[in-house]
Amino acid sequence: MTFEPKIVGFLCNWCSYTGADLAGTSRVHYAPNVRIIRVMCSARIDPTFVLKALHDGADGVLVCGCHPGDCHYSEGNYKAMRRFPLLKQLLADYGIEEDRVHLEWISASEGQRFADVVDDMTERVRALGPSHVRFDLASDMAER
Amino acid sequence: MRVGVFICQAGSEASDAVNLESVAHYASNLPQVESVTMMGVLPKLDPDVLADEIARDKLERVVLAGDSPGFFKPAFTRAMALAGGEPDEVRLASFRQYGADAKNSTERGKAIVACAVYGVPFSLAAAPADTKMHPATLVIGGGIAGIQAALEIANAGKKVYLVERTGTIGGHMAMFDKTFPTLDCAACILTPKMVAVGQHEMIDLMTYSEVESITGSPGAYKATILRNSRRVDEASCVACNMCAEVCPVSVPSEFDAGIATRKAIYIPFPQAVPNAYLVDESSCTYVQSNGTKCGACAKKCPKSCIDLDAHGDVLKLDVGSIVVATGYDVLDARTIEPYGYGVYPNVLTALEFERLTNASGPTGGKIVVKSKRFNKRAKSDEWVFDPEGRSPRSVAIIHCVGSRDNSYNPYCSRVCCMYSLKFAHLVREKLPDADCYEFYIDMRAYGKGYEEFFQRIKDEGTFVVRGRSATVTERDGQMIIKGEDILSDRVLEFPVDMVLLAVGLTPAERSDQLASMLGIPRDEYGWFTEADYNADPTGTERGAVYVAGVCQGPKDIPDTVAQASAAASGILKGIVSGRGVDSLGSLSLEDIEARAKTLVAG
Amino acid sequence: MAIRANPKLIDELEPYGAEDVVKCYHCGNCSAVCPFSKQPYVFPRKPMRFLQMGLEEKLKSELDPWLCYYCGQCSDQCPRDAEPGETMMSLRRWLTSRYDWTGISRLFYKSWRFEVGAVILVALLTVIGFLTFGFSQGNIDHYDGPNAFLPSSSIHIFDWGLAVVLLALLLSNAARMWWFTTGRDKSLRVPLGAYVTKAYLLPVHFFTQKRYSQCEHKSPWAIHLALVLSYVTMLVLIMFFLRDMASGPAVDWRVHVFGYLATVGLVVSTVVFLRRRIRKSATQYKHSHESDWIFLILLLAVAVTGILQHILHRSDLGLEANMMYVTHLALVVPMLVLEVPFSKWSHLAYRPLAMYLADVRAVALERREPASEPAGELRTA
Amino acid sequence: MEEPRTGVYVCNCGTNIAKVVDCDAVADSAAQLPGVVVARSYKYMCSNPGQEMIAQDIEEHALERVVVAACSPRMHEPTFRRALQTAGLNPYFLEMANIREQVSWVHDDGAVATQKAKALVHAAVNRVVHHEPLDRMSVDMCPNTLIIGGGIAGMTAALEFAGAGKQVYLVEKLDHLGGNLARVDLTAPYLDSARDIIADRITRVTDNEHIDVMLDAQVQSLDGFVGNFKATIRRETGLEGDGPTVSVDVGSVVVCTGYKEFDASRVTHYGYGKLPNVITSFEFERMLHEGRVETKEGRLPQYVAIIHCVGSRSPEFHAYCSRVCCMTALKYAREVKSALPKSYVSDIYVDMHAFGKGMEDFYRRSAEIKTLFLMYERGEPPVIRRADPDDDCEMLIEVHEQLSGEVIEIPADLVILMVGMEAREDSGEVARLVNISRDKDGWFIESHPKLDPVATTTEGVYIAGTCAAPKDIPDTVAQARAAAGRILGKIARGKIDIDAVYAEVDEDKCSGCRVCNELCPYVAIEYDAETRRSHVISALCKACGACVAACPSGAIKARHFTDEQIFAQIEGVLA
Repeated sequence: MTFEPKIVGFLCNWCSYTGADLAGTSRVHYAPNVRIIRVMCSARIDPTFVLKALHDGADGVLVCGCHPGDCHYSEGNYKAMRRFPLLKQLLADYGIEEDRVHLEWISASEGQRFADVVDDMTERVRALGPSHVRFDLASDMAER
Repeated sequence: MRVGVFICQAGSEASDAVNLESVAHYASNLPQVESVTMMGVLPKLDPDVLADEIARDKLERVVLAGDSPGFFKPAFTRAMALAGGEPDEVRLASFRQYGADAKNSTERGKAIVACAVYGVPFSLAAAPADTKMHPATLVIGGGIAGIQAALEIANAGKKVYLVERTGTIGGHMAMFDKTFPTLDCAACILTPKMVAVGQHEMIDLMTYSEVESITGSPGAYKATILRNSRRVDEASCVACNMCAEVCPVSVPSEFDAGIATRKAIYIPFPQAVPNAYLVDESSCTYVQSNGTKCGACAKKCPKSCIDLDAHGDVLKLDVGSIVVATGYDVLDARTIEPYGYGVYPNVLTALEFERLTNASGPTGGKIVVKSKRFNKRAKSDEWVFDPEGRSPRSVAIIHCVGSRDNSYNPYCSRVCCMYSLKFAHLVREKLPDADCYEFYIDMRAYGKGYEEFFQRIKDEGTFVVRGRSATVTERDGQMIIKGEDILSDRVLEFPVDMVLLAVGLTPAERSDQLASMLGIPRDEYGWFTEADYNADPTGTERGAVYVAGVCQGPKDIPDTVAQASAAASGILKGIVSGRGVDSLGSLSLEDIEARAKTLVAG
Repeated sequence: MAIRANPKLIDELEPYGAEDVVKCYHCGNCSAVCPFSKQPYVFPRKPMRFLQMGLEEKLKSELDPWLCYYCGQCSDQCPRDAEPGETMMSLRRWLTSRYDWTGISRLFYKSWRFEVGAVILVALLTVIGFLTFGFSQGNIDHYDGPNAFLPSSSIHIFDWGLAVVLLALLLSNAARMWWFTTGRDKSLRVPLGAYVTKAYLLPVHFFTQKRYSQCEHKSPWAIHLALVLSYVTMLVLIMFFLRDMASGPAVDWRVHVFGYLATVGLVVSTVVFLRRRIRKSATQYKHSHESDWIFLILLLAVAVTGILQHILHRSDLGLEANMMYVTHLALVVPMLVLEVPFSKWSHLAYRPLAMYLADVRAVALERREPASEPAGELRTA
Repeated sequence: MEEPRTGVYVCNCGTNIAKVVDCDAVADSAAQLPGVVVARSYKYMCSNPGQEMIAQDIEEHALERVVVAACSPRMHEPTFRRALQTAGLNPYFLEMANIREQVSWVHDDGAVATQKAKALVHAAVNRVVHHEPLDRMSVDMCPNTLIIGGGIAGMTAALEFAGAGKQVYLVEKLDHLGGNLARVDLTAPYLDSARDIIADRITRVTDNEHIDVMLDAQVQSLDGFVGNFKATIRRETGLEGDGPTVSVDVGSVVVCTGYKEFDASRVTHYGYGKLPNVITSFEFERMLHEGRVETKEGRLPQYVAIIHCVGSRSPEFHAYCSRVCCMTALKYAREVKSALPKSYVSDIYVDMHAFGKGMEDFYRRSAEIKTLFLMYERGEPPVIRRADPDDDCEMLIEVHEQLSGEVIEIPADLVILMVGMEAREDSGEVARLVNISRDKDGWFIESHPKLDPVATTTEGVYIAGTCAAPKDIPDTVAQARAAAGRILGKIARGKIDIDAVYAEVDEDKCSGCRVCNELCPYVAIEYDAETRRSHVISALCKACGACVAACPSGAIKARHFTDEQIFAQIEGVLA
């Protein structure tokens, strides 16, 4: 049987989460692999959330915020954007494929787009196969 | 300034409301008026001829008076331009617009003409005086409009009396399954609001009650409410349903649009507010037999909150303002023979289908055709919806049933196109193998997201046929639908298992009595008339009386909600400032004329 | 290539009685309730559309109006009171005026005064003609016998002369009808065989009006049929048995029995039609064009004068009979000369011809694009 | 630690959820989770019986936490919070699992969907454990209102407030009031005078002591929160560019910025801009207003054609219907016939949207005056070309007429294009300014299309009229009043509750590095030089949590979105 990746999605309350709801109200179907966690703003997403998710067995993490310039908090998404490369760098150090973590901008009106993003993400992670991060991370943390 | 008054009638129903001769005579005596010309009904106007007249009389301003003078304005504007005058100086004095369309509105007609002659908008000159405002409000009708208005006012911390004729609030919306175009379930939107109304400390909810009379003046109305007795103690009833279990009488359920039955003691639907049972006198054996027969429910009730001998009482209320939100009825499909409603079991009205497809309906939302069953009591076969019944292979939806039709309702009912598309979606979603046909004349997808919804329905594989189906007949047990498919230039005739009639909306029963009670006019079709079509769609002739929702004319949920909040705004304005506005009728011709004069001066 | 629409045609058709067509908003109700509206001839909506848009050539090539018998169902159920039935009626009038190459028909339909004037004129000419002829060779007191005022032999010749003229006019117009509706359409190739095999339809439709009988109410058809048969009987009697008709004063039952039957048929049917039109008793009698009145009154008058003339003759009142005869002719002649080729009466030729051509065209159309099952069509839509 | 007693409620939402998700199974699996003492599944949790069920359990089972698995929290979180409150439990002890929008409506495989639902419920149960009792703050409601846009909507709203004796600041970009309606002569379907309506409104507004009309002015910035906004308005003083800025305190904002007309020249096959006598509806309005219905060459047109849906309901431009054009077109047909009795009018439409009161009658009357209605298909709009010199008309419009099935050409001397409505180019700017979102067409998004057509996702900011979507005058006026009604309600109460969700600094942990200070877009974090610590002004904080994520010493806590809560949730979804 095909491998069904577990993906954790962190969505900002104003754009992305609303967009996900819109996907629902307009009955746009998408892959069931993403489990959504709501935060007020993408800027709230602490790198440790992502690490925690990967550590607890997520095969991928999806981070969504408002489009640049449309942030409900005017510039929160820029903060997230700036923070993201650092996070990727950190993950690279742990030897985690960068495709496992993905940042996307989804507006309140982009239900269809949200569905597409989820489907792509799922496919990408499925291609990578199960993540062995949790063990590495665990041991790594044990060393410290 | 030299003014010429021309009186032309567009020949609408208003024509006989105003005595044109006396208006003309009055106008001719107004200062500055050089000439008054009677043009008759639907005059054939030649701008060139008019231009000559204007030039001859050296008119600097032309006043067009009549039931709907706007229809003739361009001719006069052009004539004015041809005559070298100021085109801006063609003024309208519309009897219809400013409420001079009821019987004997001659005085109002004169006032309207006077304002136009002075070049002042009537609405500006005819500003009624302020009145003292009683802070309580009466809302008539517990549908979405009434609920919305009541909540708006109550949330502002003001007292509201909500009077509802049936046993629960919620109105028609509570019967619906989904709402277009977003398809979120009606219950999910409505029930929380119903709950809020039920719990609100500022709302005095009176269900199963009717307005008997209304007296007094704006800001200080006295309303008499007839509170029919539920014969069940609202407060202590826990809706355990034991009474209904023992009740021997079953009658068609109003809430299920007659496609399911209820008992003589019943709760309209499980989520009803108030969440309590009531006794339907007309069918209760005990009541009908004056207490000699039955009474099983009263004995059964564990909390003994049923008093079958209880009687209604009359309540007097002091209120400052009134919101009329009485909604609508649907046209009786029986009156339209070609569609065979009432003859063929599987010809359904929109409301019946709403209940059929509704999760809380008799089939739990399964779309099935009626199946024959032997009724022991009646000793005859009857057609009923059976959850195990066969699902239809093909469904036809007919638009404009009784709407846009001179023999029934000449007006468009505004919601049918969209709810029909919604039906098509539900059919295709629940029965992917079933064919669905829409017979329409114009697809009125005008609202936010409607056009996109129409596109989506087509993509889902519903066949849309431009052409109103003409007849539904039966050939050896199989329904046949016939109609012209205009866009592919052929007459279609094919078998269907189910026909859905998109029946139009009609004014609610008793709205004529309510209108006379409140002193607000109704239009030729029976909808309540607003103060001004454009400028004041929720106000009325009568001060502090507002209309909201469909009772003013067919409209969809968002527009109804908006109107309800708008009505609330007018009322809150009065309560907050402590000053309401008197009725337009309180102004005399002299008042208006004087005010117009001062406005010109200032 | 786009066809030019002519917004002015609507105005032109008003005098023909089509003022309500503008109200139509094309719900297609009429075409669906009409018992005659079937592929490939779907009406009345489509012709109404052409009329609204002023597609004159399209309209001229339409047979649809002739396939309508005005049973009134469409008008009864029309949501906008656009009177589809009456529109078809007015289209028939208009088409008649188009088939007629002389242009007289158009003048008749556009102004009833003109038609009445023409009738009177022809009537006067007839009177003058026959009086001069009568006095030139006969005695006004003698109805039959040697020096009869109007000897049947000469009248017979006159009849035949007239018949030839009328036939010529009718045929030329019928030919134009064929050309407009069938002949000129290059796209459809009508197999000659079809013309032959379908030929039987002409007499069938003419003598039975069987299509009319498919309407919901049968009485209009019955009366219409009575009128047609009586008229035909009279025609035959006059064309072939005039001498026996005019013989007398004794009644010659071999011919007169038919004469009586036909006369009764004519009087009854015209009276019934007149009454219905006056009372507007049914949808199809609500709107009466002037040409309808002129025709019915003329026909009734002809029948009545015929009867009187007959009675006077049998009662051996030569002078009175002759005067009535002249009056009778003064009505018959205009009726034949004007009504048959140029006005209402012409439909006795056009209708059966239309039925015939309709079937002929259907064959050709079937060849061009075989009809497919409607719902199936939709499914692929 | 001892898990708090939790109740789990799985809503079937009729069949909306139950159709796909096995709600009972979800409830059963939830019942196994630590701390869960009761788990139920019910048809409509949001209904009266549903809420009473929760209240009853809270009492009977002494529940300390409640999890509702139902629709999106954006829909019913307030409902259930209220339910908890009435049952005497702190409303923030609620957590919702969104198993409708995120599960039953987007997946069709029952097993998988149920699995996902279980995971989401698990996460919710994990999270709710860490919830803390929070108290909503009650702040004063400033009774003044800022209205952006001086069209019919803005003026109507303004008069409502003024009528209640409340101060209004009416900001209009242009140098005059009236908006687009001021460009119209008559209104459909009754041909009432638009200028009378506008004149009436303008007089009332300018004469009113409570309304401060600011022309040539623009809102520069909007800070603060519901009930306590501070707006800066810049007044253009014409010539020398930027003028003085004024700053006003308002409790609410009503956005009535209206629409802009579609640019007809974008539709190439209508030749607008090339053919002299192809004009837009607004250009024709001007003609009517001046009483000169004639061609550019000054001739009287014999044939006038009106084309509907220019830029609307079209595959290449806007998919939506502009809602007013059909009736306006009928109005023009009527007006042309009145001004030029000898003319012929053809009206080229797609579907005749005569839906409102009095409109169908108007449609019928327009047909009775011999307007020629021609129907075209959205895909293939008409094409206009110059006629030959020997034609009796100037232009010919070729259209595949749907009701006849024929491709025809119709003569025209004057063509009126019914240009649709379009979101204004500055709508993005405005949206950012007042912090609301726009849909794909640029219209402002209401907080709920049916329940709440005038409110937005930002509390205290309302939208009315055509800036939310195309609509006619009555509907615009109703919306403007609806918005006013909302606000008047708040004003009448005098106080408003604001969400208890905001950030907090643990001053013991704070190192005073001041990273957060620059970060906060609402300058809600203050640095106290004395204690050399930062602290949050809760009323100003909008709880984005940027500071929380950024604080190097983890001293800032996002109430209701704490690390523990989110960590617990992560564990839940992955369990």
